[in-house]
Amino acid sequence: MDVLISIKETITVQEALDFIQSPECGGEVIFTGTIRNHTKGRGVVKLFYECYEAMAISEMHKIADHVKAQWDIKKLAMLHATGDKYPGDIAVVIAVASAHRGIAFDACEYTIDTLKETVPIWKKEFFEDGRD
Amino acid sequence: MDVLISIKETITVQEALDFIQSPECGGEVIFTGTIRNHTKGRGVVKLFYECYEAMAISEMHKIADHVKAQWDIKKLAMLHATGDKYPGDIAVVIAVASAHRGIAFDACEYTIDTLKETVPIWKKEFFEDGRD
Amino acid sequence: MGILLFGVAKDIAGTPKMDLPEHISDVGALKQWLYNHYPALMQLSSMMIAVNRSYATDGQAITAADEIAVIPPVSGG
Amino acid sequence: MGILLFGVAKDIAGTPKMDLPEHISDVGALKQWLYNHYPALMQLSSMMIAVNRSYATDGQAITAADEIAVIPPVSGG
Repeated sequence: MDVLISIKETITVQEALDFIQSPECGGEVIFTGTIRNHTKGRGVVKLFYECYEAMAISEMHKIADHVKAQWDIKKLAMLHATGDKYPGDIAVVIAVASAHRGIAFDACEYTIDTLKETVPIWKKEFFEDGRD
Repeated sequence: MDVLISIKETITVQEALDFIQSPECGGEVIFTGTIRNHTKGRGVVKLFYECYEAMAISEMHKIADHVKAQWDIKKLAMLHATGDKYPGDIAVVIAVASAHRGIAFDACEYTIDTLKETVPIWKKEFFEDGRD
Repeated sequence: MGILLFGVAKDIAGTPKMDLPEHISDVGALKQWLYNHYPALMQLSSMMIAVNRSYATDGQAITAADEIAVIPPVSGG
Repeated sequence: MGILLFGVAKDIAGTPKMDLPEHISDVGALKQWLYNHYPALMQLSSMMIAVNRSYATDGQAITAADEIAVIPPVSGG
Protein backbone atom coordinates (compact mmCIF):
# COMPACT_ATOMS: atom_id res chain seq x y z
CA MET A 1 0.00 0.00 0.00
CA ASP A 2 1.32 3.45 -0.96
CA VAL A 3 0.74 6.13 1.67
CA LEU A 4 0.77 9.91 1.48
CA ILE A 5 0.58 11.68 4.86
CA SER A 6 0.81 15.45 5.06
CA ILE A 7 0.02 18.24 7.50
CA LYS A 8 0.38 21.76 6.14
CA GLU A 9 -1.24 25.17 5.82
CA THR A 10 -3.29 24.45 2.70
CA ILE A 11 -4.41 21.12 1.27
CA THR A 12 -6.34 20.31 -1.91
CA VAL A 13 -8.54 17.43 -3.00
CA GLN A 14 -6.62 17.31 -6.26
CA GLU A 15 -3.28 16.35 -4.68
CA ALA A 16 -5.00 13.45 -2.93
CA LEU A 17 -6.72 12.37 -6.17
CA ASP A 18 -3.43 12.60 -8.07
CA PHE A 19 -1.72 10.43 -5.47
CA ILE A 20 -4.30 7.65 -5.37
CA GLN A 21 -4.86 7.53 -9.12
CA SER A 22 -3.83 4.13 -10.46
CA PRO A 23 -5.00 2.11 -13.47
CA GLU A 24 -4.83 -0.97 -11.24
CA CYS A 25 -7.65 0.30 -9.04
CA GLY A 26 -11.30 0.57 -9.96
CA GLY A 27 -12.80 2.26 -6.94
CA GLU A 28 -11.77 5.37 -5.09
CA VAL A 29 -13.49 6.76 -2.01
CA ILE A 30 -12.67 10.28 -0.85
CA PHE A 31 -13.77 12.03 2.31
CA THR A 32 -13.35 15.78 2.65
CA GLY A 33 -14.07 17.77 5.77
CA THR A 34 -14.79 21.43 5.14
CA ILE A 35 -15.32 24.33 7.51
CA ARG A 36 -19.00 24.95 8.15
CA ASN A 37 -20.44 28.43 8.57
CA HIS A 38 -22.24 27.38 11.73
CA THR A 39 -21.90 24.89 14.56
CA LYS A 40 -24.56 24.12 17.16
CA GLY A 41 -26.64 26.97 15.79
CA ARG A 42 -23.94 29.65 16.08
CA GLY A 43 -22.34 31.47 13.16
CA VAL A 44 -18.67 30.60 12.67
CA VAL A 45 -16.17 33.26 11.55
CA LYS A 46 -13.16 30.96 11.38
CA LEU A 47 -11.44 28.00 12.95
CA PHE A 48 -7.84 27.81 14.04
CA TYR A 49 -6.22 24.37 13.79
CA GLU A 50 -3.32 23.69 16.17
CA CYS A 51 -1.27 20.55 15.77
CA TYR A 52 1.33 18.56 17.69
CA GLU A 53 2.86 17.81 14.37
CA ALA A 54 5.51 15.18 15.08
CA MET A 55 3.07 13.04 17.07
CA ALA A 56 0.21 13.70 14.65
CA ILE A 57 2.30 12.36 11.76
CA SER A 58 3.22 9.34 13.89
CA GLU A 59 -0.44 8.65 14.77
CA MET A 60 -1.45 9.01 11.12
CA HIS A 61 1.16 6.40 10.19
CA LYS A 62 -0.32 4.08 12.85
CA ILE A 63 -3.73 4.45 11.20
CA ALA A 64 -2.20 3.69 7.80
CA ASP A 65 -0.50 0.59 9.24
CA HIS A 66 -3.83 -0.61 10.58
CA VAL A 67 -5.57 -0.01 7.23
CA LYS A 68 -2.83 -1.91 5.45
CA ALA A 69 -3.15 -4.87 7.85
CA GLN A 70 -6.94 -5.01 7.65
CA TRP A 71 -7.89 -4.34 4.02
CA ASP A 72 -6.53 -4.84 0.52
CA ILE A 73 -6.09 -1.13 -0.17
CA LYS A 74 -3.59 0.04 -2.81
CA LYS A 75 -3.32 3.75 -2.01
CA LEU A 76 -4.11 5.88 1.00
CA ALA A 77 -3.74 9.66 1.26
CA MET A 78 -4.33 11.52 4.55
CA LEU A 79 -4.01 15.30 4.44
CA HIS A 80 -4.77 17.76 7.24
CA ALA A 81 -4.66 21.54 7.14
CA THR A 82 -3.43 23.79 9.95
CA GLY A 83 -3.77 27.45 10.90
CA ASP A 84 -6.69 29.78 10.23
CA LYS A 85 -9.49 28.23 8.18
CA TYR A 86 -12.64 29.96 6.99
CA PRO A 87 -16.08 28.56 6.02
CA GLY A 88 -15.72 26.53 2.82
CA ASP A 89 -12.02 25.81 3.36
CA ILE A 90 -10.90 22.19 3.43
CA ALA A 91 -9.62 20.91 6.79
CA VAL A 92 -9.02 17.25 5.98
CA VAL A 93 -8.93 14.91 2.98
CA ILE A 94 -8.85 11.11 3.19
CA ALA A 95 -8.56 9.28 -0.14
CA VAL A 96 -8.48 5.52 -0.66
CA ALA A 97 -8.05 3.48 -3.82
CA SER A 98 -8.81 -0.21 -4.10
CA ALA A 99 -9.87 -2.78 -6.64
CA HIS A 100 -13.07 -3.28 -4.61
CA ARG A 101 -15.33 -0.44 -3.59
CA GLY A 102 -16.81 -2.00 -0.44
CA ILE A 103 -13.51 -2.09 1.40
CA ALA A 104 -12.59 1.35 0.08
CA PHE A 105 -15.67 2.76 1.85
CA ASP A 106 -14.83 0.83 5.02
CA ALA A 107 -11.17 1.90 5.06
CA CYS A 108 -11.98 5.54 4.33
CA GLU A 109 -14.58 5.75 7.10
CA TYR A 110 -12.28 3.94 9.56
CA THR A 111 -9.46 6.37 8.72
CA ILE A 112 -11.43 9.57 9.30
CA ASP A 113 -13.17 8.18 12.40
CA THR A 114 -9.84 7.14 13.93
CA LEU A 115 -8.08 10.35 12.92
CA LYS A 116 -10.72 12.31 14.81
CA GLU A 117 -10.17 10.14 17.89
CA THR A 118 -6.41 9.78 18.09
CA VAL A 119 -4.50 12.36 16.04
CA PRO A 120 -3.38 15.33 18.19
CA ILE A 121 -4.94 18.21 16.29
CA TRP A 122 -7.22 20.77 17.90
CA LYS A 123 -9.63 23.24 16.45
CA LYS A 124 -10.48 26.50 18.14
CA GLU A 125 -13.74 28.07 16.99
CA PHE A 126 -14.25 31.80 16.54
CA PHE A 127 -17.94 32.70 16.53
CA GLU A 128 -19.81 35.63 15.06
CA ASP A 129 -21.14 36.54 18.49
CA GLY A 130 -17.56 36.94 19.76
CA ARG A 131 -18.00 34.58 22.74
CA ASP A 132 -15.90 31.47 23.36
CA MET B 1 -31.58 18.15 -1.17
CA ASP B 2 -29.99 19.54 -4.35
CA VAL B 3 -29.38 16.94 -7.04
CA LEU B 4 -27.11 16.93 -10.09
CA ILE B 5 -27.64 14.00 -12.46
CA SER B 6 -25.72 13.80 -15.70
CA ILE B 7 -24.82 11.22 -18.33
CA LYS B 8 -22.34 12.38 -20.96
CA GLU B 9 -19.16 11.55 -22.84
CA THR B 10 -16.69 12.93 -20.29
CA ILE B 11 -17.18 13.60 -16.60
CA THR B 12 -14.83 15.11 -14.02
CA VAL B 13 -14.52 14.85 -10.26
CA GLN B 14 -14.22 18.63 -10.11
CA GLU B 15 -17.71 19.32 -11.45
CA ALA B 16 -19.14 17.03 -8.77
CA LEU B 17 -17.06 18.72 -6.06
CA ASP B 18 -18.12 22.14 -7.30
CA PHE B 19 -21.77 21.13 -7.17
CA ILE B 20 -21.74 19.67 -3.65
CA GLN B 21 -19.59 22.43 -2.14
CA SER B 22 -21.58 24.27 0.52
CA PRO B 23 -20.49 26.12 3.67
CA GLU B 24 -23.48 24.56 5.41
CA CYS B 25 -22.01 21.07 5.10
CA GLY B 26 -19.06 19.68 6.98
CA GLY B 27 -18.55 16.29 5.39
CA GLU B 28 -18.35 15.23 1.78
CA VAL B 29 -17.96 11.66 0.56
CA ILE B 30 -17.04 11.03 -3.05
CA PHE B 31 -16.87 7.72 -4.91
CA THR B 32 -15.13 7.54 -8.27
CA GLY B 33 -15.07 4.49 -10.49
CA THR B 34 -12.15 4.43 -12.90
CA ILE B 35 -11.32 2.06 -15.73
CA ARG B 36 -8.88 -0.62 -14.62
CA ASN B 37 -6.15 -1.93 -16.88
CA HIS B 38 -7.16 -5.52 -16.12
CA THR B 39 -10.21 -7.52 -15.12
CA LYS B 40 -10.21 -11.14 -13.97
CA GLY B 41 -6.53 -11.34 -14.86
CA ARG B 42 -6.90 -10.16 -18.46
CA GLY B 43 -5.45 -6.94 -19.85
CA VAL B 44 -8.08 -4.37 -20.79
CA VAL B 45 -7.63 -2.13 -23.84
CA LYS B 46 -10.82 -0.14 -23.40
CA LEU B 47 -14.42 -0.30 -22.31
CA PHE B 48 -17.43 0.91 -24.24
CA TYR B 49 -20.35 2.21 -22.17
CA GLU B 50 -23.78 2.00 -23.76
CA CYS B 51 -26.75 3.65 -22.12
CA TYR B 52 -30.55 3.69 -22.35
CA GLU B 53 -30.32 7.31 -21.48
CA ALA B 54 -33.91 8.38 -20.86
CA MET B 55 -34.54 5.44 -18.54
CA ALA B 56 -31.09 5.73 -16.91
CA ILE B 57 -31.81 9.35 -15.96
CA SER B 58 -35.20 8.29 -14.61
CA GLU B 59 -33.66 5.49 -12.51
CA MET B 60 -30.98 7.85 -11.19
CA HIS B 61 -33.72 10.23 -10.06
CA LYS B 62 -35.41 7.33 -8.25
CA ILE B 63 -32.16 6.68 -6.38
CA ALA B 64 -31.91 10.35 -5.48
CA ASP B 65 -35.51 10.32 -4.22
CA HIS B 66 -34.70 7.35 -2.01
CA VAL B 67 -31.58 9.05 -0.63
CA LYS B 68 -33.58 12.17 0.12
CA ALA B 69 -36.25 10.17 1.96
CA GLN B 70 -33.77 8.12 3.98
CA TRP B 71 -30.97 10.51 5.03
CA ASP B 72 -30.42 14.17 5.83
CA ILE B 73 -28.23 14.82 2.79
CA LYS B 74 -27.87 18.36 1.44
CA LYS B 75 -26.29 17.69 -1.98
CA LEU B 76 -26.03 14.68 -4.26
CA ALA B 77 -24.21 14.51 -7.59
CA MET B 78 -24.40 11.42 -9.82
CA LEU B 79 -22.37 11.51 -13.02
CA HIS B 80 -21.85 8.67 -15.50
CA ALA B 81 -19.67 8.65 -18.60
CA THR B 82 -20.57 6.98 -21.91
CA GLY B 83 -18.73 5.84 -25.01
CA ASP B 84 -15.15 4.59 -25.27
CA LYS B 85 -13.22 4.70 -22.00
CA TYR B 86 -9.57 3.78 -21.48
CA PRO B 87 -7.67 2.65 -18.36
CA GLY B 88 -7.47 5.54 -15.91
CA ASP B 89 -10.57 7.28 -17.30
CA ILE B 90 -13.41 8.05 -14.93
CA ALA B 91 -16.64 6.11 -15.54
CA VAL B 92 -18.74 7.27 -12.60
CA VAL B 93 -18.68 9.87 -9.84
CA ILE B 94 -21.02 9.92 -6.84
CA ALA B 95 -20.62 12.87 -4.48
CA VAL B 96 -22.59 13.52 -1.31
CA ALA B 97 -22.47 16.43 1.12
CA SER B 98 -23.98 16.38 4.57
CA ALA B 99 -23.52 17.96 7.96
CA HIS B 100 -22.74 14.48 9.34
CA ARG B 101 -20.13 12.21 7.83
CA GLY B 102 -21.62 8.85 8.86
CA ILE B 103 -24.75 9.28 6.76
CA ALA B 104 -22.69 10.73 3.90
CA PHE B 105 -20.75 7.44 3.72
CA ASP B 106 -23.99 5.43 3.92
CA ALA B 107 -25.74 7.48 1.25
CA CYS B 108 -22.76 7.43 -1.12
CA GLU B 109 -22.32 3.66 -0.84
CA TYR B 110 -26.08 3.08 -1.25
CA THR B 111 -26.09 5.27 -4.36
CA ILE B 112 -23.25 3.52 -6.19
CA ASP B 113 -24.46 0.05 -5.14
CA THR B 114 -27.98 0.78 -6.40
CA LEU B 115 -26.77 2.49 -9.58
CA LYS B 116 -24.87 -0.68 -10.44
CA GLU B 117 -28.01 -2.76 -9.89
CA THR B 118 -30.76 -0.73 -11.50
CA VAL B 119 -29.50 1.92 -13.92
CA PRO B 120 -29.60 0.69 -17.55
CA ILE B 121 -25.97 1.21 -18.55
CA TRP B 122 -23.82 -1.54 -20.01
CA LYS B 123 -20.10 -1.86 -20.39
CA LYS B 124 -18.49 -3.88 -23.14
CA GLU B 125 -14.90 -4.90 -22.47
CA PHE B 126 -12.18 -5.00 -25.12
CA PHE B 127 -9.25 -7.18 -24.06
CA GLU B 128 -5.61 -7.19 -25.06
CA ASP B 129 -5.92 -10.78 -26.21
CA GLY B 130 -8.64 -9.76 -28.69
CA ARG B 131 -11.20 -12.34 -27.50
CA ASP B 132 -14.65 -11.47 -26.17
CA MET C 1 -42.97 2.89 -30.46
CA GLY C 2 -41.68 -0.69 -30.63
CA ILE C 3 -38.99 -2.57 -28.73
CA LEU C 4 -35.50 -1.27 -27.95
CA LEU C 5 -32.72 -3.79 -27.31
CA PHE C 6 -29.54 -3.00 -25.40
CA GLY C 7 -26.20 -4.57 -24.56
CA VAL C 8 -25.87 -8.29 -25.14
CA ALA C 9 -29.61 -8.59 -25.91
CA LYS C 10 -29.01 -6.35 -28.90
CA ASP C 11 -26.04 -8.51 -29.95
CA ILE C 12 -28.06 -11.73 -29.62
CA ALA C 13 -31.05 -10.39 -31.57
CA GLY C 14 -28.77 -8.67 -34.07
CA THR C 15 -30.79 -5.45 -33.98
CA PRO C 16 -31.25 -2.44 -31.65
CA LYS C 17 -34.96 -2.11 -32.42
CA MET C 18 -37.92 -4.23 -33.50
CA ASP C 19 -41.68 -3.93 -33.71
CA LEU C 20 -43.86 -5.46 -31.04
CA PRO C 21 -44.92 -8.87 -32.45
CA GLU C 22 -48.62 -9.24 -33.18
CA HIS C 23 -50.82 -10.93 -30.55
CA ILE C 24 -48.36 -10.08 -27.76
CA SER C 25 -50.24 -8.12 -25.12
CA ASP C 26 -48.27 -8.44 -21.90
CA VAL C 27 -44.67 -8.51 -20.67
CA GLY C 28 -44.68 -12.22 -19.82
CA ALA C 29 -45.81 -13.14 -23.32
CA LEU C 30 -43.14 -10.89 -24.82
CA LYS C 31 -40.41 -12.57 -22.79
CA GLN C 32 -41.64 -15.98 -23.92
CA TRP C 33 -41.68 -14.81 -27.54
CA LEU C 34 -38.11 -13.46 -27.20
CA TYR C 35 -36.86 -16.71 -25.62
CA ASN C 36 -38.53 -18.72 -28.43
CA HIS C 37 -36.97 -16.61 -31.19
CA TYR C 38 -33.58 -15.96 -29.54
CA PRO C 39 -32.85 -18.93 -27.25
CA ALA C 40 -29.45 -17.49 -26.32
CA LEU C 41 -31.32 -14.91 -24.23
CA MET C 42 -32.11 -17.73 -21.77
CA GLN C 43 -28.41 -17.85 -20.90
CA LEU C 44 -28.51 -14.33 -19.42
CA SER C 45 -28.51 -14.19 -15.63
CA SER C 46 -31.46 -11.81 -15.91
CA MET C 47 -33.60 -10.21 -18.59
CA MET C 48 -35.87 -7.40 -17.53
CA ILE C 49 -38.45 -5.64 -19.65
CA ALA C 50 -38.98 -1.91 -19.24
CA VAL C 51 -42.24 -0.28 -20.31
CA ASN C 52 -42.18 3.46 -20.79
CA ARG C 53 -38.83 3.67 -19.01
CA SER C 54 -39.77 1.73 -15.88
CA TYR C 55 -39.09 -1.89 -15.00
CA ALA C 56 -42.24 -3.94 -15.60
CA THR C 57 -43.62 -7.16 -14.15
CA ASP C 58 -44.79 -10.07 -16.30
CA GLY C 59 -48.45 -9.19 -15.91
CA GLN C 60 -48.13 -5.65 -17.25
CA ALA C 61 -50.13 -5.01 -20.43
CA ILE C 62 -48.29 -3.64 -23.45
CA THR C 63 -49.34 -2.21 -26.78
CA ALA C 64 -47.58 -0.98 -29.89
CA ALA C 65 -47.88 2.56 -28.47
CA ASP C 66 -45.56 1.76 -25.51
CA GLU C 67 -41.80 2.31 -25.41
CA ILE C 68 -40.61 -1.18 -24.56
CA ALA C 69 -37.01 -2.12 -23.81
CA VAL C 70 -35.15 -5.40 -23.32
CA ILE C 71 -32.72 -4.92 -20.43
CA PRO C 72 -29.98 -7.54 -20.00
CA PRO C 73 -27.93 -7.46 -16.76
CA VAL C 74 -26.75 -3.89 -16.28
CA SER C 75 -23.07 -3.17 -15.72
CA GLY C 76 -22.66 0.54 -15.18
CA GLY C 77 -20.19 2.13 -12.80
CA MET D 1 12.91 18.06 26.97
CA GLY D 2 10.09 19.09 29.32
CA ILE D 3 6.32 19.18 28.94
CA LEU D 4 4.42 20.52 25.91
CA LEU D 5 0.85 21.70 26.38
CA PHE D 6 -1.71 21.94 23.58
CA GLY D 7 -5.21 23.23 22.94
CA VAL D 8 -7.30 24.07 25.96
CA ALA D 9 -4.67 22.55 28.30
CA LYS D 10 -2.29 25.24 27.10
CA ASP D 11 -4.95 27.89 27.71
CA ILE D 12 -5.66 26.60 31.22
CA ALA D 13 -1.99 26.40 32.21
CA GLY D 14 -1.25 29.69 30.48
CA THR D 15 1.88 28.32 28.81
CA PRO D 16 2.78 26.04 25.87
CA LYS D 17 5.77 24.51 27.69
CA MET D 18 6.98 23.77 31.21
CA ASP D 19 9.71 21.76 32.90
CA LEU D 20 8.93 18.39 34.41
CA PRO D 21 8.33 19.07 38.12
CA GLU D 22 10.88 17.54 40.51
CA HIS D 23 10.03 14.22 42.16
CA ILE D 24 7.54 13.33 39.39
CA SER D 25 8.63 10.00 37.93
CA ASP D 26 5.57 8.52 36.20
CA VAL D 27 2.60 9.59 34.11
CA GLY D 28 0.02 9.05 36.85
CA ALA D 29 1.95 11.30 39.25
CA LEU D 30 2.24 13.98 36.56
CA LYS D 31 -1.49 13.95 35.93
CA GLN D 32 -2.13 14.31 39.67
CA TRP D 33 0.36 17.18 39.85
CA LEU D 34 -1.34 18.91 36.90
CA TYR D 35 -4.81 18.48 38.42
CA ASN D 36 -3.52 19.90 41.73
CA HIS D 37 -1.97 22.95 40.11
CA TYR D 38 -4.58 23.54 37.38
CA PRO D 39 -7.90 22.23 38.73
CA ALA D 40 -9.74 23.36 35.59
CA LEU D 41 -8.04 20.46 33.78
CA MET D 42 -10.37 18.14 35.72
CA GLN D 43 -13.28 19.56 33.71
CA LEU D 44 -11.89 18.15 30.45
CA SER D 45 -13.67 15.05 29.17
CA SER D 46 -10.23 13.47 28.79
CA MET D 47 -6.59 14.36 29.36
CA MET D 48 -4.02 12.06 27.85
CA ILE D 49 -0.28 12.21 28.36
CA ALA D 50 2.02 11.39 25.47
CA VAL D 51 5.61 10.34 26.09
CA ASN D 52 7.98 10.60 23.18
CA ARG D 53 5.05 11.07 20.80
CA SER D 54 3.00 8.04 21.90
CA TYR D 55 0.03 7.88 24.22
CA ALA D 56 1.19 6.65 27.63
CA THR D 57 -0.52 4.81 30.49
CA ASP D 58 -0.39 6.05 34.09
CA GLY D 59 2.32 3.57 35.06
CA GLN D 60 4.82 4.68 32.44
CA ALA D 61 8.05 6.09 33.89
CA ILE D 62 9.12 9.56 32.76
CA THR D 63 12.28 11.62 33.16
CA ALA D 64 13.36 15.12 32.24
CA ALA D 65 14.92 13.62 29.09
CA ASP D 66 11.51 12.58 27.68
CA GLU D 67 9.35 14.63 25.34
CA ILE D 68 6.13 14.77 27.33
CA ALA D 69 2.87 16.29 26.06
CA VAL D 70 -0.48 17.10 27.65
CA ILE D 71 -3.21 16.13 25.18
CA PRO D 72 -6.71 17.48 25.82
CA PRO D 73 -9.60 16.03 23.77
CA VAL D 74 -8.52 16.14 20.13
CA SER D 75 -10.78 17.78 17.54
CA GLY D 76 -9.13 17.41 14.15
CA GLY D 77 -10.96 16.80 10.91
